[in-house]
Amino acid sequence: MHDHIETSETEEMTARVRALETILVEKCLVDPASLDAIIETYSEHVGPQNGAAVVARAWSDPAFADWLARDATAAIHSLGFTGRQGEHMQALFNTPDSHNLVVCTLCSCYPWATLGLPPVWYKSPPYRARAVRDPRGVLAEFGVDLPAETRIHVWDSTAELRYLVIPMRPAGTEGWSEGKLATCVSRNAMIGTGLAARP
Amino acid sequence: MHDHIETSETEEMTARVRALETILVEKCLVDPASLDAIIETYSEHVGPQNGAAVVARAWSDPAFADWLARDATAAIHSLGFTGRQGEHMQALFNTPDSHNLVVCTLCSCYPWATLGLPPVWYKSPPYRARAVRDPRGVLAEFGVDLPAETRIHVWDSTAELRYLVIPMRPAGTEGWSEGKLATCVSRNAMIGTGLAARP
Amino acid sequence: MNGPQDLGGQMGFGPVAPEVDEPLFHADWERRVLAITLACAALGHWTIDESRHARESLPPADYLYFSYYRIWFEALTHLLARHGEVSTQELASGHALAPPVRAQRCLSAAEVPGVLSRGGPSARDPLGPALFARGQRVRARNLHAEGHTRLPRYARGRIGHIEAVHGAHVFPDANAHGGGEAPQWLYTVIFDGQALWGPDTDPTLSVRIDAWESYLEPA
Amino acid sequence: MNGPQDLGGQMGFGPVAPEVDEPLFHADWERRVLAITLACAALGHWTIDESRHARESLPPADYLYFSYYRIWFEALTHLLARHGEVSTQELASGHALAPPVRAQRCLSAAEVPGVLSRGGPSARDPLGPALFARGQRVRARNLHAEGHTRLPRYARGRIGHIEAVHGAHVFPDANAHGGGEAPQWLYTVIFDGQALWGPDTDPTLSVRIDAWESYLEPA
Repeated sequence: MHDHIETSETEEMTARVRALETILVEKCLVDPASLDAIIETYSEHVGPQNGAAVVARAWSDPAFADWLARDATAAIHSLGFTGRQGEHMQALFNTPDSHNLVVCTLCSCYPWATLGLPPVWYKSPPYRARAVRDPRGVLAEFGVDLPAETRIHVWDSTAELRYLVIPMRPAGTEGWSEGKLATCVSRNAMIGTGLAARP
Repeated sequence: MHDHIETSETEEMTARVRALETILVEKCLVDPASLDAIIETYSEHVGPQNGAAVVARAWSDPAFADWLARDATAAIHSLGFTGRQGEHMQALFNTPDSHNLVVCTLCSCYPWATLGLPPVWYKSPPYRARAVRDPRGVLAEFGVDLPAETRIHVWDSTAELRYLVIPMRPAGTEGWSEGKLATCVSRNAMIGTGLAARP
Repeated sequence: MNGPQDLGGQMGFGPVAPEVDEPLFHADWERRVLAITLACAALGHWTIDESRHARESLPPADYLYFSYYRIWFEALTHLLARHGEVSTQELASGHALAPPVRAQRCLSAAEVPGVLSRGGPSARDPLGPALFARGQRVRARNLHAEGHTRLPRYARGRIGHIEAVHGAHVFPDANAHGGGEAPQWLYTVIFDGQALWGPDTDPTLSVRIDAWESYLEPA
Repeated sequence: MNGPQDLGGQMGFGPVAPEVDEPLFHADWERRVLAITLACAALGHWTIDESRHARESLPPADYLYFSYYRIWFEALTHLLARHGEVSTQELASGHALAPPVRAQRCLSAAEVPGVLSRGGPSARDPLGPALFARGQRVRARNLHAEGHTRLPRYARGRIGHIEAVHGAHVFPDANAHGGGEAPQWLYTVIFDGQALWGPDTDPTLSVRIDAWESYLEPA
C-alpha cells in the first residue's frame, strides 16, 4: 500500500513542485539560473570531501589539530569551507575510550559546509528518535561495535553549532599524504555512525 | 487528498474486514450470530442512557448519591449496569467550584457499561493530547465556559478504573421524576465536556 | 513504550471538532471490527494489555492517521498472526488455509450476554502491604520502558500526592508480554497542573493518573 | 511546541536502515525543492526559525509520513502564502495571478556563491554577563511552549552540567514568531544518560544539548 502511495506521490510532487517553480519564476521571485547554481553547488562542490580534507589535515598536522580543537570555526574556514550550516563549528575528537555521535532530534541540523546535504536516514524519525537513547543499538545497525567500556558522547544539534566528528586515524597509514588519508574518511565516520576505514 | 484516501479506505477496509470475518468463520473461531449479538448489545442496550439513569438516581436519592460516592462500582452495578469496561467505577461529582473532565491519553479507556461506545473525538489525538494540559481550551470548543476560579480536575484513565462524571443538577428541576431528570443528562455531561441541560 | 499512543501534552493536532449527532459507527466495517475484536478476545490467546500494546506498536504515522477502528483491525490481524490463528497468506487469499488453534473456545451467541456483562475485573489480592499511604508525596519515576507501560511521559519525574489507594491490580507492563498478572498496588496520584506543564499553567488545573506502585518513589 | 518534530527518545519507528550508496536526491523534484527553498529564503520574508516552525507545524501524521523534502515543500507553501507571495489559488492554477511582493530581492545566479558561502551566523553581542559558568549544575526548565522552541522534551526537568559557554546567539523562540533576535547566552549542557532515560540506561552514555539561558535554572 505504501508502495502504491509512493508512486503516486512522485507524480503528484513532480507536478506540484513544477507548478510552484513556474509561479515563482513568473513573478520574478526566483531566477531559474540561480536554482541551477544552488543545485550545482551541493551536487558538485560542497560534500563530505570537504570534511575529509579537514580530518586528513588534522591527522597530518598537530598544530592544525590543536587549532581545530580550540576554534573549529576558524580552522575549518581557513581551508575554505565556509557558509550555510557551517557558521559555528565544533570538532569532536574520538579517542580510544570515547566515541562521539551527532544527531538533530528536532529537525535535520547538519554541517553542510563540511559534509554537504544530509542523507535521508539522518533526517528520518528512526535515527532522530533512537540516537540519544540507544546509540549502541543504532551503531550496531551501521556495523559499528564498540567495546562495552567506551564512553558514548551524543551531541544533539539543538542550536546553530554544527558538529564534525574527527575519527581516530587508522593504523597502517603512517606517512600517507593528506589526499590519501582523506580516502579513509567516510561521511558516516564524521557523523559518528562509522569509523575511519583501515587500509 | 485526504478525501481521496478516505474513499478508497472505506472500500479497502470493507474488503479486508470481510475477508477476515470469512476466514474466522470458516475456521469456526467466531460465530456470526455472536457478532450480531455483540453489535446489538452496544447499539441498543448499552449506551449513555445507562449513565443518565445513574445520575438521575443520584440527584433524586441522597442515600444512593452517598453510596455512589463511597463505592461507585457497587452502586452502579445495583442498577444492572455491569460488565466490560465498567468493572471498577468511580463517580466524580461536579460542584459549584470544581469541574471534572475524563480522558484516556494512552488509548481509549471509557466506561462502556454506563456510556456505551466512545465517540470518535474521545479516541482521537486532539482531545487526548489537549485535555490534560489545556482543558479550558477544550471545554470552550464544546461551548462550556466555566468561571476562571473553578477548579478543573482532569482524570487520565491510565488503569482499569473507569470514571463517570456526575454533573450538577440544573435549577428548575425540583420534583422531577428520575425519568424526566435523565433527559437532562447528555453523554458529554458524564465525560465532563458538557453540563446538564437546563429545562 | 514512548510510542505514538502517549499523546498527553502533545501539540499540533488542531481542534477537537466533535461531530454533531455522531453515529455509533461511520461505516458497516467498523461495526464488524468491534464485534470481531471482542469475539476474538474471548479465544483467550491474549490479554487486554497485549492487545493495547499491539495497537500502540503500529507505525506511528499510521497510528496518528488511521481511524480508531482501523487501529483495532490492524492490531487484531497482528495478534491473530502472532498466536497462529490467521496468517498473512490467509488474509491475502480471503479464505482459511490451515486449521484453527482454539476453535473450541469460540464464543457462542448464547454466551455473549454473560461474557459482556461479566467483563474482566483487574483487582487481585495484594501480595503485601502498600508502600504508600493517602496524602504521601511521591515522584513518578523517570522510566522509559521499551515494552508496554501505562505511565504517561508527561508525569515522569514529576511530584504529586497519593489521593487514593485502590488495592492490587494486574500489572500491565508484565501482563502485556506474557509475564503473568504480577499484581501491584494501584494508586490515584494527583499532580498540580504547574508541576506537569510549567509555571505558566492555569493554576486551577490538577491532573490525576492511576499509577502502579513500581511507577512511584517517595519524594 | 510539543510537536511531531520532538523525536528524541520516541519509540516504534523501526530500524534506521541506511541506504547503501544513497543518491543525493531520490527524484528530480527533491532537487528543485532544495533550490527553491534556499532561493525563497533569500527574499528575507522569514527567518530560519520561522521556517523550522512551519515544518514542525504540519499535521503530525504527515510530518512522520512525508519524506523530508516533502516536509520542506509543504512548509514552503505555507510560508509563501503567509507572506503574501503565492496564494492557494495560484498553486491550484499553476500560474501567477497577482503581483509579487519582493521581486526586487530575487537572488541572481551571480549572487548564489556569495550567499551560500557567507551563510548566516547566529552569534550576537551579549547584552549582559552570563548567568551560568562552566561546570555549574543546572536543571533544564519544565517548559511547554506552544510556539517554536529548541529545548527537547527529553531534557526538561533533568539535571546536567554546563560544559561550554558559547556567547550570545539569536533566540529561536522569539525569532520564529516575529519577536526579533532577542539574543541570549548559549550553553552546551551535558546530561548523564541515566538522568535522562532512567536507571537501566547504558552507564557509558552522555547526551549534550545546546541550551539558551532562559531554558535553564540553577540546580
